[in-house]
Amino acid sequence: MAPAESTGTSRQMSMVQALNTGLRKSLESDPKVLIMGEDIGKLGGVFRVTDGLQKDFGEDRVVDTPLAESGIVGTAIGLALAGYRPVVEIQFDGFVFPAYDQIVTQLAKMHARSLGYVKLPIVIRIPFGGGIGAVEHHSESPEAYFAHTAGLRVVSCSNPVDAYWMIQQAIASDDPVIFLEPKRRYWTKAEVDTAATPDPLYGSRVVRPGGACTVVAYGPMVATCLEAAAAAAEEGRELEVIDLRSLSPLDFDAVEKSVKRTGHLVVVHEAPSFLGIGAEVAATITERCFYHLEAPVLRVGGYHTPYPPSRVEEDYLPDLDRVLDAVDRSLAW
Amino acid sequence: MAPAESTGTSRQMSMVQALNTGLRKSLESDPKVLIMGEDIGKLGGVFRVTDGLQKDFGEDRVVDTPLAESGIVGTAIGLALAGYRPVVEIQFDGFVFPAYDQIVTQLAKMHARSLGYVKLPIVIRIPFGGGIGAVEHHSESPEAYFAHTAGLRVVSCSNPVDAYWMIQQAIASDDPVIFLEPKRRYWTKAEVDTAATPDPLYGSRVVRPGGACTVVAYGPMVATCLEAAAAAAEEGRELEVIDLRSLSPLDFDAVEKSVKRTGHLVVVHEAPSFLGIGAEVAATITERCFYHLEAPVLRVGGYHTPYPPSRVEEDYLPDLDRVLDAVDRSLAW
Amino acid sequence: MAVDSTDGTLFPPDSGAGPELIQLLTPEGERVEHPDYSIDLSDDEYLGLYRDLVLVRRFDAEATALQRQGELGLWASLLGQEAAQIGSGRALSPNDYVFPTYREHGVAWCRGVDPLNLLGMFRGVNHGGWDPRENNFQLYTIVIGAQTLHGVGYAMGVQRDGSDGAVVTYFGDGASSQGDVNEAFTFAAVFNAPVVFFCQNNQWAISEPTERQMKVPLYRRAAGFGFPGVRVDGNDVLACLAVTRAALARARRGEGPMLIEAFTYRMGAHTTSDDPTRYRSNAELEEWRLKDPIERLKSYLHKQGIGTPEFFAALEAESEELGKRVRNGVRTMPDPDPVSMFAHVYADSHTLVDRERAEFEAYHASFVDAGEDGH
Amino acid sequence: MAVDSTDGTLFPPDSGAGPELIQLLTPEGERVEHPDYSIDLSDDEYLGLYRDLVLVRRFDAEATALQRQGELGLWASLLGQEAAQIGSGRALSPNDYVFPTYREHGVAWCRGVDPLNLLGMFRGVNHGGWDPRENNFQLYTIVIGAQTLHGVGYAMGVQRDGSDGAVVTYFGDGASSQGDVNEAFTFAAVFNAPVVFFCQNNQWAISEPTERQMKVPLYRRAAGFGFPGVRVDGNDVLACLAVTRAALARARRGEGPMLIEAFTYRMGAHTTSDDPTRYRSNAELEEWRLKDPIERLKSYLHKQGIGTPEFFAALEAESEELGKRVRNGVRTMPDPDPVSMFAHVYADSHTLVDRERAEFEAYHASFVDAGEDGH
Ligand SMILES: Cc1ncc(C[n+]2csc(CCOP(=O)(O)OP(=O)(O)O)c2C)c(N)n1
Ligand SMILES: Cc1ncc(C[n+]2csc(CCOP(=O)(O)OP(=O)(O)O)c2C)c(N)n1
Ligand SMILES: [Mg+2]
Ligand SMILES: [Mg+2]
Repeated sequence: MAPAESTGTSRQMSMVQALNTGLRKSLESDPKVLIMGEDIGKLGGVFRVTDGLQKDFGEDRVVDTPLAESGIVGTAIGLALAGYRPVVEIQFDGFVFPAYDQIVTQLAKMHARSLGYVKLPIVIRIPFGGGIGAVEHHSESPEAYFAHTAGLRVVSCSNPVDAYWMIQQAIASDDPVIFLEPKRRYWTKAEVDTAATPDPLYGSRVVRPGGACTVVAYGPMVATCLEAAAAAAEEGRELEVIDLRSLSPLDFDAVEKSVKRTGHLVVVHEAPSFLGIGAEVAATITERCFYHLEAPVLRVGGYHTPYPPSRVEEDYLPDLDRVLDAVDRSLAW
Repeated sequence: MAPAESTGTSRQMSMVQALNTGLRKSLESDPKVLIMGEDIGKLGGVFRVTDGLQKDFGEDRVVDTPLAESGIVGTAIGLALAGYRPVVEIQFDGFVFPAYDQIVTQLAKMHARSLGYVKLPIVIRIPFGGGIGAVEHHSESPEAYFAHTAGLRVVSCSNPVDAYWMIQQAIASDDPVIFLEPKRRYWTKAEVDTAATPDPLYGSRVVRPGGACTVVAYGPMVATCLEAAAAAAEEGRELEVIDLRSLSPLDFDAVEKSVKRTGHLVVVHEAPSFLGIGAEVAATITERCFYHLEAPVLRVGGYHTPYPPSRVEEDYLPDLDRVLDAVDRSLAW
Repeated sequence: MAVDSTDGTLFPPDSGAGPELIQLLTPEGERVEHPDYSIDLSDDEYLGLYRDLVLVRRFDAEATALQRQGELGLWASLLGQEAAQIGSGRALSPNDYVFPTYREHGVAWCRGVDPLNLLGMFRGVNHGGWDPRENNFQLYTIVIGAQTLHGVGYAMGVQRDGSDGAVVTYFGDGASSQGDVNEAFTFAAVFNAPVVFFCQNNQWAISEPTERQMKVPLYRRAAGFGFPGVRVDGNDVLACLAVTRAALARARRGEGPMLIEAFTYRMGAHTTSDDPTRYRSNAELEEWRLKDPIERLKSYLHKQGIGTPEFFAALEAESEELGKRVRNGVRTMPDPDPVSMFAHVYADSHTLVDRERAEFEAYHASFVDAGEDGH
Repeated sequence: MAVDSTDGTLFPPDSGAGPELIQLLTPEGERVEHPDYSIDLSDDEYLGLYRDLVLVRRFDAEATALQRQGELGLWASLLGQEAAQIGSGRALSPNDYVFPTYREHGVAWCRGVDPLNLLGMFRGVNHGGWDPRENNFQLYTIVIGAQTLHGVGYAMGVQRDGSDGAVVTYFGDGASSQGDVNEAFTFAAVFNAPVVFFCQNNQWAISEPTERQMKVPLYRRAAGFGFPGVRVDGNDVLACLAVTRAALARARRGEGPMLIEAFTYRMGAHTTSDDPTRYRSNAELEEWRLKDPIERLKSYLHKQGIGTPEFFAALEAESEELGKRVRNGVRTMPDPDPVSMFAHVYADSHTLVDRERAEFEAYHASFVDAGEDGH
């Protein structure tokens, strides 16, 4: 996307504001769009992503639901069958699991089950990831559980511009979309041009070009990798940072192209490495770039532990140093 | 394990009988062991794995529960807190998801949450996988969802001998264990020597040695890979087949050792390839054997689709031909 | 002694024979009146219900036979539950929407769903695969209770549309234990959704009797969620019709949800894979045989002189015809093209599925090229 | 107009002021009698309850202050709910077992849990981390409703042990919508488990009023599952004590579960992260302030002349002391060693965790070697 200029259609927005503006636009442009969740009405959601929407669109379109995630997703499915396009907010990553059965056995499978007769254009928004000093269940990265599930699409925005466009694209999608919002980046600001032409929802983006090593991330870790790339640049190493943006489908072609140039790949995410997205990227890219890779694909991720207490989360989360350490190891292989 | 001889302690058993005998032994040797699930009492479970146990151990120890999987796992957790060792039967793979929240947020995390004060020695038995001509939700392979979850152990038996020992070892484990039973192999028979010394629960086993290519599988696919190895042997190619047995932890050391000899690795499972166990095996083994691998690790797995209708399941499931095709591709790389 | 009887009194099995049981036609075929639910049918309507019951039972028997012949992988028989399904199903208007379990063949019949459509999933050629909007009849749902939430959500949509439709969502006695069903009760109550919860309490959830699922009769649960619940004789097609009509009218008037517990019995096995002799007695079966839903209506018709010999003969022939059509239809039902498993995973294209499909096709083509079969 | 009022009548908010409300002490501090629940306490017992209420409120205020000072990451205040927690908590015998949410600081107090233990998770040094068996007080559970099933399971264990313990599991009005809570009702009823479901209906689930969770008062839900439910004035410590005692005695007699809805009010924010001014009125708060649980007991004590000035002075000092101890305890609470995150993932060794821990240690050692800090 061309960099937004501060014009009449362009303004500084935090990711929260960008999502709010995007949701508002979807509500305006399609009367079938509904928002459902816990505390999304008067409160505007615990992160205020839906702030003001109930006031403007009414209680029928911005629905505070009973405290029951399976019920929320299950009734959203029914509403979709009735022609609506529900956008569900799950309050925190760790609270999506009561809805897991409805998501995996119903939402994901209905289109195939019905041989395509039934479409379920439902978006499930989940603030995910750590780094905000929260208590248990408020900092998790459950993306692999969803990406492994056929029938779901899984995307994650890393910045306000993408947040603004991707939420609207997800709502417009006829497939169910798990929409992961990196909560620690909610307050990051950027210039959002609401008149720009967005990139396609399911493609990755090279957010920093470079030739020494490819670094792949998504959501909260994109900023971390960009910092790492800036630090590496000071030492004369140009990292190519790719923001995956979509985890299902995953844009392997772009990663392959980059790795065939750099010969090195590091994948970074907060989720535990074991069976995380990085495992799949490593497996597929190694298959595609076997003779190009000068080192095995290295992964920087969370550990095989529950997300730890916040006082040690900095030691759990991948950071600039761990990314650079992996890059160093790759280049020195 | 030394091959069992048909002695006084040894007899032919199907996997169902082996599991039944193992459960019986655990019930006998520890009064705290309980079995809970749907239709496990008078009916003996839909696969008869618990046949006769309620009659012999009573309704307090072999408990037909209400039809609610979250309730089953949730009350099992309470029973474990009270000092019991519940063995939970989930009727079919596709019906574990209502319990997913209790499994992921409670069962898996309680030990860490309590800094080790609380142990939850709970086994969740799940008949899994396809190949029996069943309707939807009765043929799935959900192992990656569990193996990605820290705090759970995940194992799968591939034959009656392992079934007999592994179920008892799992029950004896102080950690929660997801115990995956390959339902299409339930009726396979083997000689089980109940006086033998079992292999450790969390190690893999080379079930057929060979030097040309390593083939890794678990559960239902072990038999398929052994057939493939037999066919390959006729063509003069000796495949080394490893039965992983445990998926969390995963015995990478053994796979690494084998691959360092063969230079080739094929991983086979029924679950979808994308983010399946094969992805993790490929990623880790490539990292460990980067200079030994003569081809990328190849995966033979299910597709990124819901498990298909039974009339086409043979086309979905990995079979001898697909395994050999992958071996050929690896050797020809 | 089981632990669940530590109070010394195992709560007794629920006989269903309380004054709360709404009945309009006794097992002996006598019409009785009920203060709250009355019904006035023409002879043709009586005959129409009878025809439905007979044809649905015939269809069901045919499917059971086809399973035994290996034409179906599985069948879930509705034997014994015909009245609950036809009674409730005939209460529906075209605009209403049904959310069934896997056993609602009688309701499907009332909605005009081609019986052959129902058999696809039991044969293993699809997982349902009909268009639910065609007859406002959602796909069968196997995961117990999940559909009740879909029904409530659909009803919330109907509210928003301001349409005059209502929803009936079916479930079993076993399903009542699932969290989803109780969440559905909460959502329906809180949003005052136009939905009727229709539970066929057929006394068994596979091998578990209702005492494993509830301590008191299910219909009473509704009151605790803030809407009415009633128990109807589920083998009485007239009572099922009357009560469901009333519940739907109530929903349409904006008065919110209602729970109907149809007290009935699963005369057959849970499915053709089940062996009920392991867990229930013949005596129980015999007792329920006396309450057969078809016999009682037949006896009423005879006593009232409703229906000509020609009608019954024609029905017999129609029944045969249906059997034949189902038999032939199943036997000639084509297997799906294997590659079709990739066709509907997503509504729009998905690069991973596209790639796997291409690999699948190339792989299979390689066998064709080589002149041999992959399997 | 909201869709949930299509019947024209948005069901009115539940004022709680029905005859079903069990009360033994009015907001004005008058002792009243109740036909089913009576209580006879010595002066010392009255003073003991008063002391509990005061100290727990003090502890809570201290924690709120510590959060504001940045010493805690979060705090979930029990302000306003002291009577519900102390009343029910003081009804417990040592053998009984408690399954709390994240707000049961008063119950923890009654169980003898060190208040500092409760603060670890809110400071972010652990996720709980006390030994539940020490005081028969399970770890706080954050996932709404999950603990109710654990409580029922524990009670099933008690049954099997033949011990005289019973279980109290706490939950909120919001939690009542969760499938798990309703499954817990079913399991408890079917297995006749010795468990008391204690719901603190504090009128709010974060920003959602109880009308979003239920159409009729919660206590009525129990009947539909086959066990008794009662509503008690949750700001009346005497009534909470009497009713919980009765429920526990019932459970111990093998008569099965009971639901207690304690009608109370969350006077503070949901947690320190919350801003209740966005969704509720000051008027409502003022109304509830008149029903304060401590004021009414104080007024009763004064009227009855129970408690010497020395007692109240000593309590004031004890309260100060507690505040100081909590303050100091929190401020000196050490951060965990980062490597401890690997320590308790499993009870036995797990090769993946072992390997990752070793890598973690080697990585951090490399910074030490290089004389710099990894972060
Ligand atoms: C979530 C879930 N768990 C288990 C099953 C397996 N199962 C299929 S039918 C059935 C019993 C259902 O009983 P009920 O609700 O009474 O309906 P009925 O079969 O009697 O019509 C069970 C346990 C399932 N389909 N879904
Ligand atoms: C499954 C789940 N969903 C959402 C949340 C987020 N959350 C924490 S407390 C709360 C409200 C709980 O209300 P209630 O049950 O009335 O208890 P209270 O906080 O009023 O004591 C919510 C929605 C959660 N903890 N767990
Ligand atoms: Mg039933
Ligand atoms: Mg509350």
